[in-house]
Amino acid sequence: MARASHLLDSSLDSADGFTDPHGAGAGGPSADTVTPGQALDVETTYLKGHGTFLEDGQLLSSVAGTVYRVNKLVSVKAIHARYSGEIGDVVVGRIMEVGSNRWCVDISARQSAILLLSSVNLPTGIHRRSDETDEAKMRSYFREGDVLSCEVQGFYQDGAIALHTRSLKYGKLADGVMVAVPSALVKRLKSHFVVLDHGVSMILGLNGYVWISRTPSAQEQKAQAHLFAGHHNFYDAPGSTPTAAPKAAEAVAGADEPLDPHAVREQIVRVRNCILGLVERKVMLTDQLIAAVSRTARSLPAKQLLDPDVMDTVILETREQLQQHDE
Amino acid sequence: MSSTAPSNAETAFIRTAAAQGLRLDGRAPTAFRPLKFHFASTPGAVEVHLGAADAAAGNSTKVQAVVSAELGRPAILAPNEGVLAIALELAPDFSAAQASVHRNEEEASVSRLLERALRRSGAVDLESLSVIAGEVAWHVRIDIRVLDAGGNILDAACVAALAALLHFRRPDVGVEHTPSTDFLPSAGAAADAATAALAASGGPSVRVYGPDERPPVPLTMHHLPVCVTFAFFNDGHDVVLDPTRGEEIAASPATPDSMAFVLNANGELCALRKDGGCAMDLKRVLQCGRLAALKAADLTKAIKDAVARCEQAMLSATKARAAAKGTNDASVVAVENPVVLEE
Amino acid sequence: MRREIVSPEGFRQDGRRPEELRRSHFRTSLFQQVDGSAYVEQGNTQCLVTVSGPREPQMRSKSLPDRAVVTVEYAVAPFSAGERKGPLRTNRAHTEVAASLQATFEAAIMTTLFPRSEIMICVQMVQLDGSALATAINAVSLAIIDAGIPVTDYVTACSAGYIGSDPVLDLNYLEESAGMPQLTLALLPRTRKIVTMAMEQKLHLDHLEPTAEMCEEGCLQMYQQMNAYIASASKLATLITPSA
Amino acid sequence: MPLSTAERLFAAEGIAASLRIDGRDPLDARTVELETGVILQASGSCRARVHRGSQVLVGAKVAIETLDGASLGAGTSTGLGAALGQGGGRIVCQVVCDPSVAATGGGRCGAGSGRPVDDLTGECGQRLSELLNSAASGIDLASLVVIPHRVGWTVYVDVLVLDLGGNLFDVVLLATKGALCNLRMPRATVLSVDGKQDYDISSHETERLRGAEAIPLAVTCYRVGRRFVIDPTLEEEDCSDLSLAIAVNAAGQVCYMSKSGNGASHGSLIKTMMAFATRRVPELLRVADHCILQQGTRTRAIQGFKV
Repeated sequence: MARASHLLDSSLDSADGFTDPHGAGAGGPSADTVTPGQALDVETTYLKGHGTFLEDGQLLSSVAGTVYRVNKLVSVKAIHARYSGEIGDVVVGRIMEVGSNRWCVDISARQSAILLLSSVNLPTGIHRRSDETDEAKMRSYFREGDVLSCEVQGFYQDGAIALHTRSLKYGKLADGVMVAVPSALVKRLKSHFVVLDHGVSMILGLNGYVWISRTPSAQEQKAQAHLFAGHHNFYDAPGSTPTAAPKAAEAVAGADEPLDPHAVREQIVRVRNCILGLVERKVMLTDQLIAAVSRTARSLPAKQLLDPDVMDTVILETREQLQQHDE
Repeated sequence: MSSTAPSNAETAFIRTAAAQGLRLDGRAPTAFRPLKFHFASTPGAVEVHLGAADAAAGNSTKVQAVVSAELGRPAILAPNEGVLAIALELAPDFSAAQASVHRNEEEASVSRLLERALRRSGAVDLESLSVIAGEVAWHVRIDIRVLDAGGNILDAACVAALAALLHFRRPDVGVEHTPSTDFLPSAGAAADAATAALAASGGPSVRVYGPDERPPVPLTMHHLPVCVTFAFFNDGHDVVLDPTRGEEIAASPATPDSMAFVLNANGELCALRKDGGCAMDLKRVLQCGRLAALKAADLTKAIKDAVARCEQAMLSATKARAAAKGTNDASVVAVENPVVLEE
Repeated sequence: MRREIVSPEGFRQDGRRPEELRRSHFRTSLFQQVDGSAYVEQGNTQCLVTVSGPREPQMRSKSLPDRAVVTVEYAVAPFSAGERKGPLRTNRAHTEVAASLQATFEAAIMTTLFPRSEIMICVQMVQLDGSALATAINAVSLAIIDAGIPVTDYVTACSAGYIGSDPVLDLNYLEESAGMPQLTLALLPRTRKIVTMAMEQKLHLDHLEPTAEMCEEGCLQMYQQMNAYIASASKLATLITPSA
Repeated sequence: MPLSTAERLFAAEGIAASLRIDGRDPLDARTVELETGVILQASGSCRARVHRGSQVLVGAKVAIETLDGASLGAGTSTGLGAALGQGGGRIVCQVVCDPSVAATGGGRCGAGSGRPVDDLTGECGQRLSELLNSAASGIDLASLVVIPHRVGWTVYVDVLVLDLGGNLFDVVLLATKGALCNLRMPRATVLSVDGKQDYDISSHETERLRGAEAIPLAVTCYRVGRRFVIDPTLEEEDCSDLSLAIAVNAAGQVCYMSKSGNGASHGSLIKTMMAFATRRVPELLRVADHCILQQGTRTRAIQGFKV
């Protein structure tokens, strides 16, 4: 890590240059890093957010991390803090337990999240009441270990997160690899379904689980939408990968040509190694940054990115490119 | 309150009362409950009753301590010393409201501190318990049974253990260097493997004298370390001494909020326990320490007085028995010495 | 043949002054699989701590409806001390340290923010050279902060002994085994309030104050060092310099 | 955490296509950092850290033990008689997990569907002990005898697994070799007192463990599908149904082999694995020895766990 520190600019005097600071709901990291017990600079009126507490009328930080200010809300985010969740967040989760009418899903939160049978789209139509047959077949929809994309629907009283997959874009994930990164290093974006170059897509779960996979072809997309409309059992269909948002898929559909599966796989690996490399250097992840770094890395064999020195060079090069681009 | 845990309303009441310097049993915040000793006729057995008057409210603590000794091999690491063992047991019906997990934790935490107070502080002179260096030594065992858990088990157990140790008499022993042919264990405790083996090997043999041959001897005590426990309410703002069960629960909404000092009459601190709970200034800790020292002196005096009075009573009882021996009166005289510790 | 703890010139055997701490090193975020981890070296005492959670409790029956459960495992490596000790499953001394650590950190962690979850702290003493409890507390403190678990303050700890008529700070193994009284104190440095105190051997009540005051100073010094480390370790990196 | 069928499939396909999840070829290993002399209290120590993988700390201690039961060092004397009877000292190995490793995934290694951690460490300790106490280990076990049939040195090798990231045995053996090369034991001299043999332990003179530099290293081959990989990640280990640990010395001789897993295999695959291991390990030994010997002179641990 020490090696990287001279290379990367650790000062946080401004929002990083990759996203629009006024982007949807995104509070850019503001000036400072604070440590537990440190008093926070606040104006006369403020809202107390995560990672802060009040003592004798003073707002103090309870964690070591970066201060975020969104309007009046002041919060501090630590790099390794567990995912706390907000309604509407896109997350990637893993089924830990199959219950009688619910799945327990690991989304790196402080408790297992709950996905109710009534919160998933059942085969043969979107608006259908679940019945006993569905309960009996729960394991055929999602079984232990399965990775899925879903959305935060709400919270239970004890703080557990409720999830739902009631949208075409959510569901079981296949044909790819999952990377777990600290949730605090995933920046809130307009869309967390990202289509990268060279046939690779990624779901940048706000909980820090990232799913990297092959972008399904336009045909596959269509076939899937078709399935979903209810002729077959969607969940048992082979290659059912609702990985990217339909809109995004349409965007690439035009340029869609059959790609060499080996090349796609290598690009998936590159993206994976780039994400790990960035996270190890405590860099905040955005879709554009990952895209830029993996583009720079494209000239290298994927395994070379395991070498920290190579990774440093790649990041440095990307930085120069981005700076030039800025000017 | 004896079998059920106090309700939230009750604990809240205890806390608000404490804020005004009041306690449910009318004590001052820095007062101990009345302390009573009941000595059994056998030496080394004592029952200590803390707050007997308030038993109906479930706020009395009753602890029994029994000291016994037998001959055995000394520990390898300390060949010239005897062995002191402490065993604590909470009676099975102890505070039925408490979950068994909690009970194990409490048992462990109390026995850990007793260990520090009585063993590691060197209260009992272990060297004097050695009979033949490296071969035979007395194994002294203190069995402590909590019969009634009405709060502050620790202090009560410590007092009971000390009183029992002072009250205890072990048989006198003699070492005979010639192989004894008439090896006769005269006390039950002596019929043990170590001495037998030793006698068989032709080494020096140990002779245990019966109470009629030589008077039993007391243990040599270096000092009397007594324990004084404080409980804190309202984030350390209010403090009480010798908390009752209800107060203990009120003081520990989440984690036990108490502090214990183990001190002797010389003002030496032998152990100190403050694990978590409310955070407090050093000044506060020192204040508590000074108060604990005062209380420790009182407690030590109470223990000594009680033992002394009991011994006197025993002496006169023995005399009386000797006088009445002809009539073969086997009735045992149980002495009850209520000693009330003044505030 | 007992050598002097403090020489007439005012130096200890390892060359320190009585009020001097040993040199310490800190590292955090050592492992991927846990939420937080820390390695603390104080002199030759080395301690490794990992923190998992707040997470779904492994035993659901142990969860509490109003706050997180803190569990502490304390282990000592077989090669950590002069004499090799086989791993003991249940060691009373270890249970005592674990209980003390648990109570200490329950007081500092804002457990009520995480009902029905569990925070598991695993302490591994890699090498023992005195002041083990204090080192463990400092390491747990860093690991908890590394895990991003909200606390009201750091908990920093330090030990001090009392010899002759003066206290000495941060005892090493040699000094510890000389049989002098030793006080370990865990402090919330911001408010200078004491969370945990533990003592070995007899100490006269009159000497408690100077010894505890020295401990307090030591804790504050530890805080300075730990806080400086955390401040630098928790900075995020940016890839681009501000475009003016 | 259990793996999904899709992830297993993706990993297995990658191996079949010679492109693993992290980009390595099936026969590529990750880089390892070695650091010797990290524990002052131990007679020899070594830490090995695999890049994004397992991390182990090995401490070796020696104790002189006498056959009549009263041993100077701590620990049991079981097996000492047997060892001395065969004219050698003995090496006692134990592999334990840091409680945090044991606690993740409900006591199973990494992937919840994997083996119980205790099982894995037990197997690892067993293999280590069998290998080191055999003549093939290269260690001069006879040099551990102080008075024949009566007094001998016991070397205790304690392995602490700090992080589990696959391929445990290879890493453990590497770190153990590091620790044993780093080992300094006090010199024991035999005296004759009144015709009886006695010994004296020097307080300042030390000697190395003879033959430590000859200890072989292992390459464990894991079968996935129709191919095999080395140095797997936990996920890949989970996809494998058969593994063969092959320890080879500098001369390219196979010193120890141990198979685990439920699968059965034809001899041809085993032969390929062995041919690979006998080719790879001597190379590996050259690099490792260089690394270990270079650091061998270091006596003070500097920042034991640098990132």
